[in-house]
Amino acid sequence: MKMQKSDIVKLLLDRGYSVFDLYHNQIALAVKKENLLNDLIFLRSIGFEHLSFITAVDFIDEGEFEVVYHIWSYTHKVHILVKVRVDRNNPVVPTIINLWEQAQFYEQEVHEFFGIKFEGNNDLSPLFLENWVDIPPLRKDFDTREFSIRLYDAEVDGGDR
Amino acid sequence: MMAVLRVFLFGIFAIFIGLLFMGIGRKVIARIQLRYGPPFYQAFLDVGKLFARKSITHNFVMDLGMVMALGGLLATMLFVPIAGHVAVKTSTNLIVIMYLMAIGYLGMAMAVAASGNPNATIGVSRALTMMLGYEVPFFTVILGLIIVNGTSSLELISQSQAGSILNWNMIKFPLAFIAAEIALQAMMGEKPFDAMIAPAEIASGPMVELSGKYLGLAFLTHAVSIFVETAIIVNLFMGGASNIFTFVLKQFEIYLITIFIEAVFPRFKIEQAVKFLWTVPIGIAVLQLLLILL
Amino acid sequence: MELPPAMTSRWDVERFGVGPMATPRQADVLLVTGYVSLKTLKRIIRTYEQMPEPKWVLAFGSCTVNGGIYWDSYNTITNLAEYIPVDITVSGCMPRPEAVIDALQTLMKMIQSGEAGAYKKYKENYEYYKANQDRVLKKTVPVLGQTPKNDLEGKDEDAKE
Amino acid sequence: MDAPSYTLSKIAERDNLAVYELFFGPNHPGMHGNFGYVLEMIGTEIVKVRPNAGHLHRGFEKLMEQKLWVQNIALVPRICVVDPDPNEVAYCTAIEKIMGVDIPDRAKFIRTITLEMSRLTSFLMGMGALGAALGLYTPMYIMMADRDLILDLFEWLTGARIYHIFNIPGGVRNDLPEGWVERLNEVLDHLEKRLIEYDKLVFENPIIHKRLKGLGYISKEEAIRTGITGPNLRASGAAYDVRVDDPYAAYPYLDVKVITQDGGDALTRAVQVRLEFEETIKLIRQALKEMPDGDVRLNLGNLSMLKVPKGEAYAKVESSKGEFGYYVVSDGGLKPYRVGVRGPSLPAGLLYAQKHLPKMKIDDVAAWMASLAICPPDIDK
Repeated sequence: MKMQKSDIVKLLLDRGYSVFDLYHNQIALAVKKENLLNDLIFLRSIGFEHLSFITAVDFIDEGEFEVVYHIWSYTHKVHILVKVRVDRNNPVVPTIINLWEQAQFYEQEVHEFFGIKFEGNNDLSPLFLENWVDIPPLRKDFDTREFSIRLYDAEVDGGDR
Repeated sequence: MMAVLRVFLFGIFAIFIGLLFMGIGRKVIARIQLRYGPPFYQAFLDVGKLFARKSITHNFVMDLGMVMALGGLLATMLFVPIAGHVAVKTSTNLIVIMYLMAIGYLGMAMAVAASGNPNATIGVSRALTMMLGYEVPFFTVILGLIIVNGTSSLELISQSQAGSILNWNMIKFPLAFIAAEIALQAMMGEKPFDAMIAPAEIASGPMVELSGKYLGLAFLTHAVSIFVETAIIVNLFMGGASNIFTFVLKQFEIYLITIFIEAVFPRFKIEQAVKFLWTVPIGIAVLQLLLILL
Repeated sequence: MELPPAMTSRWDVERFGVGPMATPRQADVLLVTGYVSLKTLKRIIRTYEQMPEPKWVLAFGSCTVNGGIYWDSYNTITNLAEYIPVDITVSGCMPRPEAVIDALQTLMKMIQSGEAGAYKKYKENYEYYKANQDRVLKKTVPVLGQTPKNDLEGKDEDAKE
Repeated sequence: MDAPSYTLSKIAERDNLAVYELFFGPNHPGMHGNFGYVLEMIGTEIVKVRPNAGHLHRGFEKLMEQKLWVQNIALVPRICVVDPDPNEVAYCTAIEKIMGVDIPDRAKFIRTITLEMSRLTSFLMGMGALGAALGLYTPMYIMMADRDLILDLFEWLTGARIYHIFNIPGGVRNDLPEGWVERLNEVLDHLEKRLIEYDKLVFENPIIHKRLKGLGYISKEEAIRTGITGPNLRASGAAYDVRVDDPYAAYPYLDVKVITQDGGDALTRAVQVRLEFEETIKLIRQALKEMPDGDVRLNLGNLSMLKVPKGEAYAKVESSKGEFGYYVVSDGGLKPYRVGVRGPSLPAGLLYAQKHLPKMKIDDVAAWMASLAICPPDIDK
């Protein structure tokens, strides 16, 4: 049973979500982290079965991280960005590995690059970096250029070796 | 003194022909793959280079095993008649030849076990399993030929086919020849029976820890094994030859067939290979055996 | 990535007697194809040390000379020659297959004329190379001086390697 | 993750069999790209797998925050070298979505043609790699040479063989050169003729069938649930294709035929690629026929001073390996605020490695990897 995007927006508004209409088939949805799991279960039950990926954005000026879950419905052909805002000083989000298995690796990735903890996920070991002792690299206050210059003697104009 | 020189010359000759075949084989495969390919003498350059390099040994057993592998095959070669010449004029008994051939693999197994690399261990266990696979059909084929000729001497079998081409066992017993061809493919470790090397699976298996001279020795072993195995087939099925040149030409024909099959087949898994060898070639060989006996 | 075309039917480096080998033990030339991340550097050093002498290194692409397009990345080194001795470099990103073949032939000429002997340098200046390797691989203090606020949990190194 | 419960490991525990570790990659000849699995093995059977990713991590997402909008186009194709154009198109489409512009029709068609050509190169490489993983090198050599014919066309069109940097916000860099379309048609004819040979060499080869049949089975429901996309999903029987579901570029104007099969195993996936290869050739032909005249780019002013309004967008593209997505956040400045990349290989390369590889023998690892078309750079980013 295919629903139009407008129907989905209406359904979500009725349930009291804050919905942002983005493009012809994209919706953004801001949820609270306490309700995240329930909301995702609800979305999945109405046909949003494909988790594209999980990513995060560092809004350093607002002192918050935003974790974004990209969810697509093969039946309705609608893409939803489910967003959770968490405090930058204590970034904890409930895990969703019980909903989608592949979330395990996305959560590991987000944890590694942003330092966001996923409550309930026991294996948040680093996936990509080895022996990393600085702050997580994708945070806005991490300066990769300065890092490269200090550690690898990178030269700004390519150097003349 | 003459005998020693003779043995020595036979060894050099086998290595030379084997390496030449390998070089030409690489060129042929390259042409099948629509490319230019290396020069035909590339195998000689490779071996020369490998012997000039520093090599890493793990222990004494590894040295011994590599020498044993080459030695075993060279010893086999001494009993195989080449265009009527035999290096050691005692016996050209087929059974002896087949048993001596196994020594080569055992030497390889020793060397590899000493290196301790898991890839190499898997590779050599596969090689020994494969040996189990191809020896059964090959012995069945040989059994048929022994019954027909009433002798197990390779020299006499090859002499019995003298005269016209119609006397060749290849024409008289085509099924046996097909079965032997399949077994030969496995004996040489060419595709589809190259599970022991399999770069994509176990990083070239037994050779994984071999460097420099050891790899060179492995190359030479392979060269001699090509020579010996094609020589056995030529003697069994193509009536040997009256002069060395014809003999090598016939060997080359056999080798070409192997190369063509090698170029267009992927490899079996080891269990699939053994299953195949124990059904198809054995079936053909037993059928031939029945035809001979009835 | 331009290596497969160079090896296969169109360019066919095998006609010059160059072919890929399965393991470092059998190889003469180590081709470092492109950028080197920290994790890879560790393996490259190990591979290089496994190769029997004489051995040569062909560094492939601008990224191995000065970092190329990844010069300011936090995870890629900028100059490979600081960590292992490089005999010959090919510029470009990606270098064309012709460039690879030319480099291999130049390397062959250099070997014949005795110019290519960087592996001797590695022995002589082992302390220099080792110090550089350790500096980037075994760092214990944050390079930028900032310590991560929330400690990354479960940060277990794969010590078995 | 817990060790998959497998009887062999219990037997091993009981009998004190030695469990040893084998490093499959990064410098293993059976590995595609710089990636690795640490396999815990008993004999030749795998008991447990630890993916060892990150050898190709370059920090793209961070680097993109440092560069201008247009500079990043040079960076994005490097995320997946085998199939570079989907990156460019997805990134540009995301920018265009935020800016709310619609590019000229001719530009859409040219984008489509480059995308499909890129798909052809990737498929050729994938089919060749599958053969090579099983020890069949001949088709790989021939396919790589055929792939070069397409790369030559790319060089003619864009100036580069691999990293084309051809799609820009607002369209494409330049129009098709004279004589290019004729040459493309010749190449397509040639490829169609070669398909017969590929069939004989690879897809009708009894040993290939024997090796791949039943290997790495994924059911339809499982594939959808775990985020498998692209040919792998369609080989499991789900008729989903981004080109149809969420059309971009010129796909709304073309008849994209979604091919599905029901096998779900490695053999089906291999055949799927071959069927889609044929379909791709047809699609390019159709696009060439229906291509309108007109401009190939919008005038967006000086691109190096391009400012994208505040906003965010997710754009996805059907690459040869599945859904390639770019999530772009702009704060209205000269540089992206954040770019998130969704690579198609992650579920297959990491999750299914842990699901499929235990119980498998070492023989099948390379073939399994090639059949799922795992592209390590887009896992690592």
